Amino acid sequence: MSAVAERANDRLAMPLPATIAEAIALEMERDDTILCLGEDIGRAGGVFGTTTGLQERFGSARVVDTPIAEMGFAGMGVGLAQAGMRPLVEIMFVDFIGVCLEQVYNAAAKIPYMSGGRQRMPMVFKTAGGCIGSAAQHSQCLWGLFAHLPGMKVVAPCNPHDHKGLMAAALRSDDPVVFIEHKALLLRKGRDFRHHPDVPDGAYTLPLGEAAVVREGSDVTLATLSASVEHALAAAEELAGEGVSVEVIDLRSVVPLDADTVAASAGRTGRLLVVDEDYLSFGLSAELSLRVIDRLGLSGLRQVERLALPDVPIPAALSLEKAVVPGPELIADRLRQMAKGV
Amino acid sequence: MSAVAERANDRLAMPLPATIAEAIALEMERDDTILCLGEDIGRAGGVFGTTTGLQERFGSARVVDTPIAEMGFAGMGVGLAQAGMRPLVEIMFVDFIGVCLEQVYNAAAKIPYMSGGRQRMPMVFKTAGGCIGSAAQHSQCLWGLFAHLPGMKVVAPCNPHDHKGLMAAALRSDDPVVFIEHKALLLRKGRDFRHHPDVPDGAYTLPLGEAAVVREGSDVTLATLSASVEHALAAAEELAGEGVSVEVIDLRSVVPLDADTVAASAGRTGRLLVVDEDYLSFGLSAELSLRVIDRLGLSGLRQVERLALPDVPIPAALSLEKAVVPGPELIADRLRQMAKGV
Amino acid sequence: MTDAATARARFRRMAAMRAFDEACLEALRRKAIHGELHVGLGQEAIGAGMAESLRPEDAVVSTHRNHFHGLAKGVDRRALLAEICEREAGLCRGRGGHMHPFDPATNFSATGIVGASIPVALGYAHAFRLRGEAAVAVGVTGDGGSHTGGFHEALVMAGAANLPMVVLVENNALAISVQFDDVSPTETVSERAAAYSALGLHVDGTDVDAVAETFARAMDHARSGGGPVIVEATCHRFRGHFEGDPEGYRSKEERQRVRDNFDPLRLYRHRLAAAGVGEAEADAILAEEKSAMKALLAEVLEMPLPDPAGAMLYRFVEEARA
Amino acid sequence: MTDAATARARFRRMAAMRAFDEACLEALRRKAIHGELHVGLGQEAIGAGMAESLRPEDAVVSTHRNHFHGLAKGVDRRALLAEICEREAGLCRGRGGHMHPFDPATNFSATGIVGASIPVALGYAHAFRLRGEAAVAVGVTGDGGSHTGGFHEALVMAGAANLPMVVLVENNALAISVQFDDVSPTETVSERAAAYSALGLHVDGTDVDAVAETFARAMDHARSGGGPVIVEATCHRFRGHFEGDPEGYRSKEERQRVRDNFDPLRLYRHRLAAAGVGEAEADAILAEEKSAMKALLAEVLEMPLPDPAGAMLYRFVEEARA
Ligand SMILES: Cc1ncc(C[n+]2csc(CCOP(=O)(O)OP(=O)(O)O)c2C)c(N)n1
Ligand SMILES: Cc1ncc(C[n+]2csc(CCOP(=O)(O)OP(=O)(O)O)c2C)c(N)n1
Ligand SMILES: [Mg+2]
Ligand SMILES: [Mg+2]
Repeated sequence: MSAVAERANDRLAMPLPATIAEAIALEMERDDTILCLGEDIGRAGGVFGTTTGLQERFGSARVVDTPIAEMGFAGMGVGLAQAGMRPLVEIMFVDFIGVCLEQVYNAAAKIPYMSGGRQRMPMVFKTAGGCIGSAAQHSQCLWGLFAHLPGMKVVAPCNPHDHKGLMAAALRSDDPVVFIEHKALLLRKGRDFRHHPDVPDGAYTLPLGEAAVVREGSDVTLATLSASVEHALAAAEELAGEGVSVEVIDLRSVVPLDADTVAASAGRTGRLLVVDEDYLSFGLSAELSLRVIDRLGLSGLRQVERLALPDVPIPAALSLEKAVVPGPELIADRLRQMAKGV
Repeated sequence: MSAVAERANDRLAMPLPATIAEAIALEMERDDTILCLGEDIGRAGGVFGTTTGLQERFGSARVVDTPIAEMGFAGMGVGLAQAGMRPLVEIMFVDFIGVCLEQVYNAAAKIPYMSGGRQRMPMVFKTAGGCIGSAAQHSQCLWGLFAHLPGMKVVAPCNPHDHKGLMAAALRSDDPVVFIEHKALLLRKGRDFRHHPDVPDGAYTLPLGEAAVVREGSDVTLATLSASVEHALAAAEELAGEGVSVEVIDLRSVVPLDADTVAASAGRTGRLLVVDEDYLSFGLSAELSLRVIDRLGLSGLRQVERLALPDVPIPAALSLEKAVVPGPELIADRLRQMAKGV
Repeated sequence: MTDAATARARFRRMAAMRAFDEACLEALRRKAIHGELHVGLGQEAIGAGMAESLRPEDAVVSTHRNHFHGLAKGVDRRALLAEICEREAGLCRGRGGHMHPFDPATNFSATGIVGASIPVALGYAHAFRLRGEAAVAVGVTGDGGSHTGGFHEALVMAGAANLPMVVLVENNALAISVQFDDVSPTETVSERAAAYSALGLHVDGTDVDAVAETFARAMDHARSGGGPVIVEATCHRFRGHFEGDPEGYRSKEERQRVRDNFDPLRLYRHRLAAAGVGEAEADAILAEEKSAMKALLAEVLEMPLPDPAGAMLYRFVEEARA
Repeated sequence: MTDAATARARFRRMAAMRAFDEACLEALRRKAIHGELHVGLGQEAIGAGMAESLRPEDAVVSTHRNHFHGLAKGVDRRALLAEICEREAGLCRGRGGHMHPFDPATNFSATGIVGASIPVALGYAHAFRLRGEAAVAVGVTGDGGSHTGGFHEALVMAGAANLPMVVLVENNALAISVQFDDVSPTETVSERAAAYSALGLHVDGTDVDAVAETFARAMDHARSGGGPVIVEATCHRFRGHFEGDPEGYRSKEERQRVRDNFDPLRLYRHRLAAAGVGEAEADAILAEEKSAMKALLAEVLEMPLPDPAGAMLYRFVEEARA
């Protein structure tokens, strides 16, 4: 095997968390004001391994294992940012945000504005969302919650390449960024991804707020993000076999929301399906749908549909979970129905 | 003056908070499992007076002045409900929810479902939202945040009659209810309200989840709630003078959301404006707009617009606040623009 | 000295708890549980020790590691196991699962959010006081939970109002990978009781006799109007934080050392002997409990999973009536 | 005994603080402030006492009642008053207002959320340690804030890591209407320091000499690696919680009694005398500070309000550069 092929192969064998840890390490090397706070991120390297090796390399003052005190260390992050540092604060699961949302939305997200632009808040809240079992209190996505509250960017990547580039961008941003990983993706290796498993070696950034067309199609536009991109691609493949051509767009971030890219696609296909693993109502799916309608006009589309978690706490039983969390089957079903429509 | 007229006059002179306190008192009398927890609700009778007299009447074990420990007493409410009581938990301003959202959305709102319907959660989270100055951390509405998280009803009344009836309904409900008063309304007396200042004496309930058409019109449907209803009525009056007939709908609750009533009206007028004092994006305005579109079809409407707080922390300066918080002038301007449209 | 009957009963309780969590491990192997699973193996002496002084009217609010507390409170073990195995016949019809059991009949509940249990216990305590009931609310947490704001806020209120609340801190010296010593400002949690004008008690949580005695004292104190108590029981977690935990933070040798030296069931053997309960009888108790749980698991695994058609039921009260 | 120069300086600081908040009251009467206003009148000895041992590199994170702490930290009073009066030339261009002043130049900030200040101070403390700076982070809170979870969590971390943090508790015995005695489990806040392995100090917050000395001791302790300190300064709030507070929870007589007996400026007169500073000089200091603030207020009220066209600016960094 050539050296290049070997390298690529190593990358394909690499678990996604290692790629994330690599992105953080590259930034910590570049910028010694970056530091990380969170539970189990140091000695254990993170419960999924997304900070593996960082404490050994950068020391326990820059990679701090905190007690279970999210309000304390989220606020500590705010103070660190005010003191000229660039903290990455890990909230292990996004579900735990209810104990410390205060410091995220009333402090980090509002201080740049409240200070009239005089106090910057370069901070990353890194967290894991999404369902891999474990029920109502450990399976949520909640990006719609953060997006509703102004002042922070909200990112949720779907593949190794984007995780690395968007994490770097988040760490270099002078604005607070909520970076939501998906637990199901964190359990994968590069080769398990349908899209963009390839990752360059050095540091690079991707712009925050640009969606990507990850599969081209002409009959329906499907916009989604995070783990649902993989499900959408699987469903699109299936539908292709049935003669339905689905364009799949990975939003990559909820704030900023790249409605232009979605509208451009939906303007061509005439049909929009927004798929969202977060709760259906008062969230991403309605906002994006309406922004697309705003751009295309009410007459610019034939169908607008959404498939999301139907406003129910996530059940423990697998039989129930499958009925409510949008996976490939539910997505394919919905696409089929839409294709039958006007 | 006749006795009846005198009574009505007393009612008109009554501050809204006294009506709310009356509603709570009537329910506490009916049902001795009801108790109230919160800061300053006892000896002071609430910072706006919405619990005036309750501690004197029902004692300090049923009207508990708590320390500033929202996570503690919100969770205490959950435990009380599990112990067979019906707690009303006051979070003084809704902005403070960031320190205790955990107990609201992961406990109270999810436990009925997580328990398979075996553990009821009869709880009211009473709080005040809305802008009367005091800037970014003390002016938010945030009903969109609660509405995104399943398992709780979210009520935000606009007049004395509805406050009384909906508070009673909330206290009798076996589901968790977030009851959001508006600070600007809490500073008013009965006679200051354009709509329904009249309040019957005894206890009564209103159904949770039914919108009310508070002004009939034929050119534009304006749907909103809470203090914005008053602003909308003022704007509608102004527009009437300009020959534009506006139908104003008070949603009364965000969950359940009575999209049927709004769709019925918008189906007639062909134009929908959703006005929301909460943040614009990922909230009520997109959800309601899209549900109406779902009901009427993309071709069933000529215009769909929304006017809300434009995703900005609320500024301290009055000059800036007026530019972003939708008041009568901003609403009237938007209605005028819409009337000029298709 | 503990008499034979008591010693036997305590040992049987521990044996039943161990067998219960071993059945859970087996259920996981058989893919009947598809989410995280946190077992209490190594911490049986605490669950068994508390059981004796819990009355039906008392309440227990527990954590992600809740099985033993549920069993101690008298939750039906069939319903609990069925819930853990995601069955429609489970305690919560398969909606809650292992981290979120709710049993209004026994005043038992839990939460998967660390520290969030103590405020809920406070609510029970207030209800008991208000209704003039001589019941006590027990809030369970790990050492990790003692650092949370909710722990503080609930104890502030319980202390100021002298409420009948016992906070049981299972201090296994680890919060996932984070060592208690590295993040606690004090050597013990119980010494922080003074900050809440609470009684602080410290006990060896691998010694069921000591736990039973200390926990009884705490319950008496709270029940008789003495106000809140923090009971800290030191113990050891035999397995990973959750099943599948790679445990990169402790060596295999360390884990083995813990199992060899701090197994509450093994440690109890000399007490059993002193009380006149022989090895053979002890072995028989273990075997009985194990086989009972084996049978129960087999039964549970035959039970149907929830019907997907009902996935939206039970959010609101109308749906629960439906 | 305090020497004349020190006594004079302390008195002048208190006089300046009092004049500042009186100017705020006047600004409110003149409708230059349209939101809630919380003044510190009666609590001047704390602000003035802390000023002496605060160095430019130290940080202060304050509360809704933050003016004196800002002045003590060296925030420009013109910019602060202009911010409180919602002017474009204000510290935060009129976006933050009275409850949310941010001054990166002096490491001063505040929050309107009770208890939320202490975790932010913790962040400064960690940064100082990490960068090897001999600076101290001061987190201010009221007595009410000491019951919050954030207070606990931040002190847990500061205690465990021995960080250079001073938590200043202004105990005016009231959280709006709620009396400290009714909701605190302990008689003082400072006695809870042991729960965090922190040093606890208690001082009469109406005595500027005592505050200056105690606060200096706390700062030294933290600065020299001794770890966190809780300084509790007891004091009295002369006015309502906010302007417009009907104060149904205390009688006019009680409020008058407080003003008569616990005015830190009046109480300091005998110290001034002992140090050889006469009544006339003291009166002159008061008058000078008052007239300086009067002039400043007049200036500020001439400044323009923010242009509504800029209402959306400064959320994100691009908008701040624009
Ligand atoms: C608020 C919150 N933060 C983090 C977690 C993730 N988490 C679950 S259990 C746990 C460790 C708990 O440690 P401890 O309280 O000592 O209990 P133990 O697991 O040792 O029984 C953590 C960090 C959580 N569930 N809730
Ligand atoms: C988390 C939170 N809860 C409640 C409030 C409302 N509130 C503002 S100030 C205050 C009282 C604060 O009391 P204390 O900490 O003693 O400060 P003081 O006003 O006496 O200076 C309350 C309850 C708030 N701002 N934040
Ligand atoms: Mg532990
Ligand atoms: Mg106070």
